[in-house]
Amino acid sequence: MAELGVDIAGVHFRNPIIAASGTIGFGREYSEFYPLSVFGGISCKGTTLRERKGNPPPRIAETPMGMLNAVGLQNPGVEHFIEHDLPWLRQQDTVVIANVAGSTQEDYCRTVELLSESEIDMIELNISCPNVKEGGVQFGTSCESVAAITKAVRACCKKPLIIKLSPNVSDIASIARAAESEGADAVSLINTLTGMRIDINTRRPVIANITGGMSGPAVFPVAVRMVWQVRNAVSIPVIGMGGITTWKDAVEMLMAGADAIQIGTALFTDPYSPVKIAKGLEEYLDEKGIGSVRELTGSVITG
Amino acid sequence: MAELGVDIAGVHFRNPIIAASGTIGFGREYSEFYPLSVFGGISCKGTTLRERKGNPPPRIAETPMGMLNAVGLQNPGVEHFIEHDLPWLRQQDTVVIANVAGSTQEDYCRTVELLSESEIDMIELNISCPNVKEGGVQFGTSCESVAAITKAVRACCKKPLIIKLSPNVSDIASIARAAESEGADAVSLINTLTGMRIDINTRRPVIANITGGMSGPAVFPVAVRMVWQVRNAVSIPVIGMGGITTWKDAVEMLMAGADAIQIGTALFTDPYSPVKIAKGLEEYLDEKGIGSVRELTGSVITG
Amino acid sequence: MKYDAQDCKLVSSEKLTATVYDFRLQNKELASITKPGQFVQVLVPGKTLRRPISVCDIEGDVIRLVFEVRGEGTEILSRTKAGESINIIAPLGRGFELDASKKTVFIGGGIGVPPMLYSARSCAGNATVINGFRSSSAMILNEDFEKAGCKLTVTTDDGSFGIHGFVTQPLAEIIDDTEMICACGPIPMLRSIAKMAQEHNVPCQVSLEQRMACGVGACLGCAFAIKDKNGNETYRHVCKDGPVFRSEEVVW
Amino acid sequence: MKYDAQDCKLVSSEKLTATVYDFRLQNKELASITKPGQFVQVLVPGKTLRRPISVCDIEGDVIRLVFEVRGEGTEILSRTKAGESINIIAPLGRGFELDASKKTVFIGGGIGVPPMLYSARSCAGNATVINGFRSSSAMILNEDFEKAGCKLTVTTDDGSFGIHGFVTQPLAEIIDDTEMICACGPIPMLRSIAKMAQEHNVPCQVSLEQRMACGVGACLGCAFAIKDKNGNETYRHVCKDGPVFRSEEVVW
Ligand SMILES: Cc1cc2nc3c(=O)[nH]c(=O)nc-3n(C[C@H](O)[C@H](O)[C@H](O)COP(=O)(O)OP(=O)(O)OC[C@H]3O[C@@H](n4cnc5c(N)ncnc54)[C@H](O)[C@@H]3O)c2cc1C
Ligand SMILES: Cc1cc2nc3c(=O)[nH]c(=O)nc-3n(C[C@H](O)[C@H](O)[C@H](O)COP(=O)(O)OP(=O)(O)OC[C@H]3O[C@@H](n4cnc5c(N)ncnc54)[C@H](O)[C@@H]3O)c2cc1C
Ligand SMILES: Cc1cc2nc3c(=O)[nH]c(=O)nc-3n(C[C@H](O)[C@H](O)[C@H](O)COP(=O)(O)O)c2cc1C
Ligand SMILES: Cc1cc2nc3c(=O)[nH]c(=O)nc-3n(C[C@H](O)[C@H](O)[C@H](O)COP(=O)(O)O)c2cc1C
Ligand code: FES
Ligand code: FES
Repeated sequence: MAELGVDIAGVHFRNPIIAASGTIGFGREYSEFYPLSVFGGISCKGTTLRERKGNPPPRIAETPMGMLNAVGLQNPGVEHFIEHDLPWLRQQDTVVIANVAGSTQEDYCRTVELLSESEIDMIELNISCPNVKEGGVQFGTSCESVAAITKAVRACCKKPLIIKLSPNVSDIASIARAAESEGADAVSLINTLTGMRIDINTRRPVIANITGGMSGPAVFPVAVRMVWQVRNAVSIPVIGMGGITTWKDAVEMLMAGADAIQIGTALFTDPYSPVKIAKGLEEYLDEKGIGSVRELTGSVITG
Repeated sequence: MAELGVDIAGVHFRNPIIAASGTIGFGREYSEFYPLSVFGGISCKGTTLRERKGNPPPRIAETPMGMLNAVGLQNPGVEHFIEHDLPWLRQQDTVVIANVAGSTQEDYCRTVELLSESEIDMIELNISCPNVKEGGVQFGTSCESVAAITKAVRACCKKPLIIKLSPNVSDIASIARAAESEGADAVSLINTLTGMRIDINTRRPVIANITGGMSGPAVFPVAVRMVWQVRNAVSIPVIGMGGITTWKDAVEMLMAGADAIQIGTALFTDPYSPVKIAKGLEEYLDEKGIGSVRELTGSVITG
Repeated sequence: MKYDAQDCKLVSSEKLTATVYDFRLQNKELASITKPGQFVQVLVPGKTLRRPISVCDIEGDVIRLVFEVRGEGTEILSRTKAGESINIIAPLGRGFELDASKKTVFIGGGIGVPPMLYSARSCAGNATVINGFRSSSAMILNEDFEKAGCKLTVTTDDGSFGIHGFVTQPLAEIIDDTEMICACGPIPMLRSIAKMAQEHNVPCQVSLEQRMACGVGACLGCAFAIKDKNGNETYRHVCKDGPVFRSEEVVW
Repeated sequence: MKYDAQDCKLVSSEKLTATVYDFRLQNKELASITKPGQFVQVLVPGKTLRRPISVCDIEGDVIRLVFEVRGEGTEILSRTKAGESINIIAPLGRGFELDASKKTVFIGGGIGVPPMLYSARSCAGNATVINGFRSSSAMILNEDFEKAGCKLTVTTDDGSFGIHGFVTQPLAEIIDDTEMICACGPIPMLRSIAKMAQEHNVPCQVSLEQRMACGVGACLGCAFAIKDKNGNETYRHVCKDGPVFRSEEVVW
């Protein structure tokens, strides 16, 4: 039977399937469906230094083969997470990744410091959230700002550090290189593509925040392209996500260059999708006589 | 009955519906379905100074609610266009827009000079095509390069000039401002989002060119967002496109800030979509008692 | 098991009005743990997000859903044929807190009527039901409520059936003899009912709607402004903390 | 009218093998102008791109399409029920150039067999048909070709029916008594046939496939490398210049 395990920045994952941040909360709700150990790992809801209320509703809208969300980082704050959620998560026999967001560099660093002392396995830095310093330009959309935040956080981070990249950029490869050069242990991508819908009856944006982040199958081709570009630009591990719905999508993302994948929106369509993807992946490898899922990574033939 | 006519840069369009470049060729094939005067205007297949063979096949792939293409600007060259296609198009009672692409600034300028002496109504500058100068960075993805190409072309262009923007950028508003400040009469957006798919059986990209441009309903939320951002950044007319399929989508795009719209991929799904969109738009305006389609432009309420 | 995603056979599909469908889904396990006022998340082929639909009734192994075609998703759903399979996540949310010994008035407005059937039946002897519709052509489930042993009053906005006017009219007449109000319907209706309930000091529960993604409380998508114990406005989640809230908690 | 997009009623749907469906679509206008070897672009609900399917036969007002379920699009299509409506753009492309007075061999491989039926019938007296299949379980349309008055030879790769081997075997025996070859099937098969035809100096037409968007020649999506008059490689378009090309033009 094919080996599904992968290692990212020294952390071993039972399989390459990770729950994407913000789509599975802190895991409790989905543990009603199955043990969380069906995932190689779970990336928790984005956490910030202090509690956040989040954006006013509506926060969700459907789009053709996708969705928009503008939850706005509602979360109870990192200390509450470490105290109330992490101990339970630690017992679920899966890699636990904290997803960290912030409005200032200091916020990021303080949050990461607190997590560095916790039992978390890895930290994923979400540098694509809105409402940040630098007057509207996001941390994640210029090489300079990505390098700066990576450097600052790296200096205070004692855990393996994943930098999560925004797809709303001109040149994802340079951004990934900036993160790598300042000490990122891995990159994950893509976060959501910024989108907007208008209710033509009320003339108001469908999302109260006006714009929201698009995810789901619609963004999959963009995600595959960016993962492929990043794979060719860096030598640290790449975690690919964005619209993965079936085991075939997972294979495609791995072939494009991902060492592991995350699934988010697919959980909403079918909570059992991680179980099905793991099964499909294993059967595919066995059928093709491929010994380990690692052999798929970057195996696309472009010559 | 509501007024559907709009004026863009001094050119009058019978209705705000324009066929998107590259999806309707030079109009002949679709004139089998209906007179081309069902369109306010048509933007012709991207033309270059000299004939281009285009990319090897496969050039097309389907994606969730969208498609990828990498036709690679196959076209007979601008002189052939002016001689063989424009005279026929001139008789079709619709605004004729030439869509211009090039590999160098000189190519763009020379092509635009030739068109300036022709009977074309407007020129749409496609600055988002691959395989251009500046080693892989596209003309359309930095403010500096957009400003430079706009300035150069403006100097030699005697026709109203539309700059067509790429969505593969970090900050579409600044790009649009760069085009405006150097004399663009209008901007049109979005061109395709770069994407990639891999055939997991052959391990090869589905598109021979490896990456392709994504269009269709999947990109609509990104297009609406960018049109809204650009509308708030410039005061020249904005032509909105990207995934418009129904009259409701057209209304939404107009509300986001478009003065006119283009439809591309929808023609493939339903060749009659422009007819249906025009009808739906007119009925909507009449039902709501709105006198002119112009009143919809930018009417989204975000306060 | 609190909830699960499972396939259910569509036993029957009936058209109640021009736009309202009545689906009976068979699933013993899920039916057996569903409580009044809970809802399900229905998978719609070709759609990324599921559609939340309240449980109208439980009939043994059968979960009954009554829904209106509002957009593309419910349109696709309505075309499902008996014998085909529908995937649902169920049962979801916190339903009504009911006490069969209390005189309870159940009020439904329009497509807010279906969720009251299972609820009202479970208080049958003490249940008074007031259902409001736009017009007699939109009227649904009258016989079902009567068969369930409830005292039913119907109002229509246009007077084409029953009382000409809003549900608050008949409510006004009985509110002082009422120990609990449970309501579901459009926000303006719920707001008026909440106001009356407060004025007359009658506890009132309302079932709210919000756009949803996960349906189970994980994505934080379905926020609704709710007052906490100290009266401060905070966001609670319709799918997990609701859909039923005490009316005085709701920020209207 | 050269072509148009119109709704057609699905008169009947028949399953020919485990994966092959036989659809009869009614549309007098489109049927009346369709020529052998042309194709249609079928709208599939929920899909952005139409699916190109060759015309298998014309039976009065009826356009017959025989297609294999290969992916999601053809899967959805196969579930269409008789009585429902299907939108097609038809007729498209340049079909076979046929001369009923010439001894013509029609060769179909697998799902390349259906397009040959209408074509072969129109040369009936002079038509020899060679159809190759993987196995007898994949065999389709034998009776149809016989009813059309064609001399039919069947080959199977596994020998489960007819000649054990490839279509080129029976072709070799009759090629010197052949004035025209028309073929449709997988590229390796077409390549071998083209080579034989060239060696024996028999004109040969092949029907090619390419991914399509517009289907009418506007988008330049369906390029295929073809030699021009001077032997230079250029791109022609399967939907408008083809799907049928002279085999010596094709860059194999
Ligand atoms: C807890 C709950 C219980 C419900 N019970 C019922 C019921 O018993 N019967 C019934 O007819 N309807 C009910 N609704 C409303 C029903 O969910 C919507 O009418 C339905 O989602 C519309 O989907 P659509 O695809 O037809 O519309 P679209 O407008 O095309 O849907 C687009 C998106 O918006 C969401 N959406 C649209 N309207 C609503 C709404 N009112 N509430 C929440 N999300 C919405 C959809 O789920 C989808 O994600 C309930 C809603 C909730 C939240
Ligand atoms: C001119 C022409 C005539 C054809 N005639 C027939 C016929 O009579 N019977 C039949 O069974 N099949 C025929 N085909 C092949 C048929 O079009 C494909 O099998 C079908 O498009 C597959 O769609 P899918 O959604 O099931 O597969 P998917 O692989 O999911 O399709 C994804 C995309 O690729 C395209 N695609 C996939 N395979 C092909 C292919 N072989 N050729 C062109 N596009 C493809 C689809 O149209 C779609 O856009 C013909 C193709 C062409 C070009
Ligand atoms: C409702 C929702 C909430 C999200 N919240 C976060 C978050 O807090 N932090 C983060 O880094 N990404 C967040 N994301 C982005 C996802 O982790 C993921 O990058 C994106 O959804 C693309 O993957 P998908 O298409 O599989 O969902 C969120 C996505 C959704 C849909
Ligand atoms: C097959 C195809 C070819 C295209 N060729 C061109 C082109 O030559 N020049 C150009 O500016 N845009 C070209 N485009 C982009 C479209 O004009 C349009 O910007 C894009 O498709 C988004 O709109 P849509 O979703 O309505 O198709 C092409 C698009 C497609 C699908
Ligand atoms: S829908 Fe996800 S939390 Fe309610
Ligand atoms: S499919 Fe558009 S040119 Fe052939």
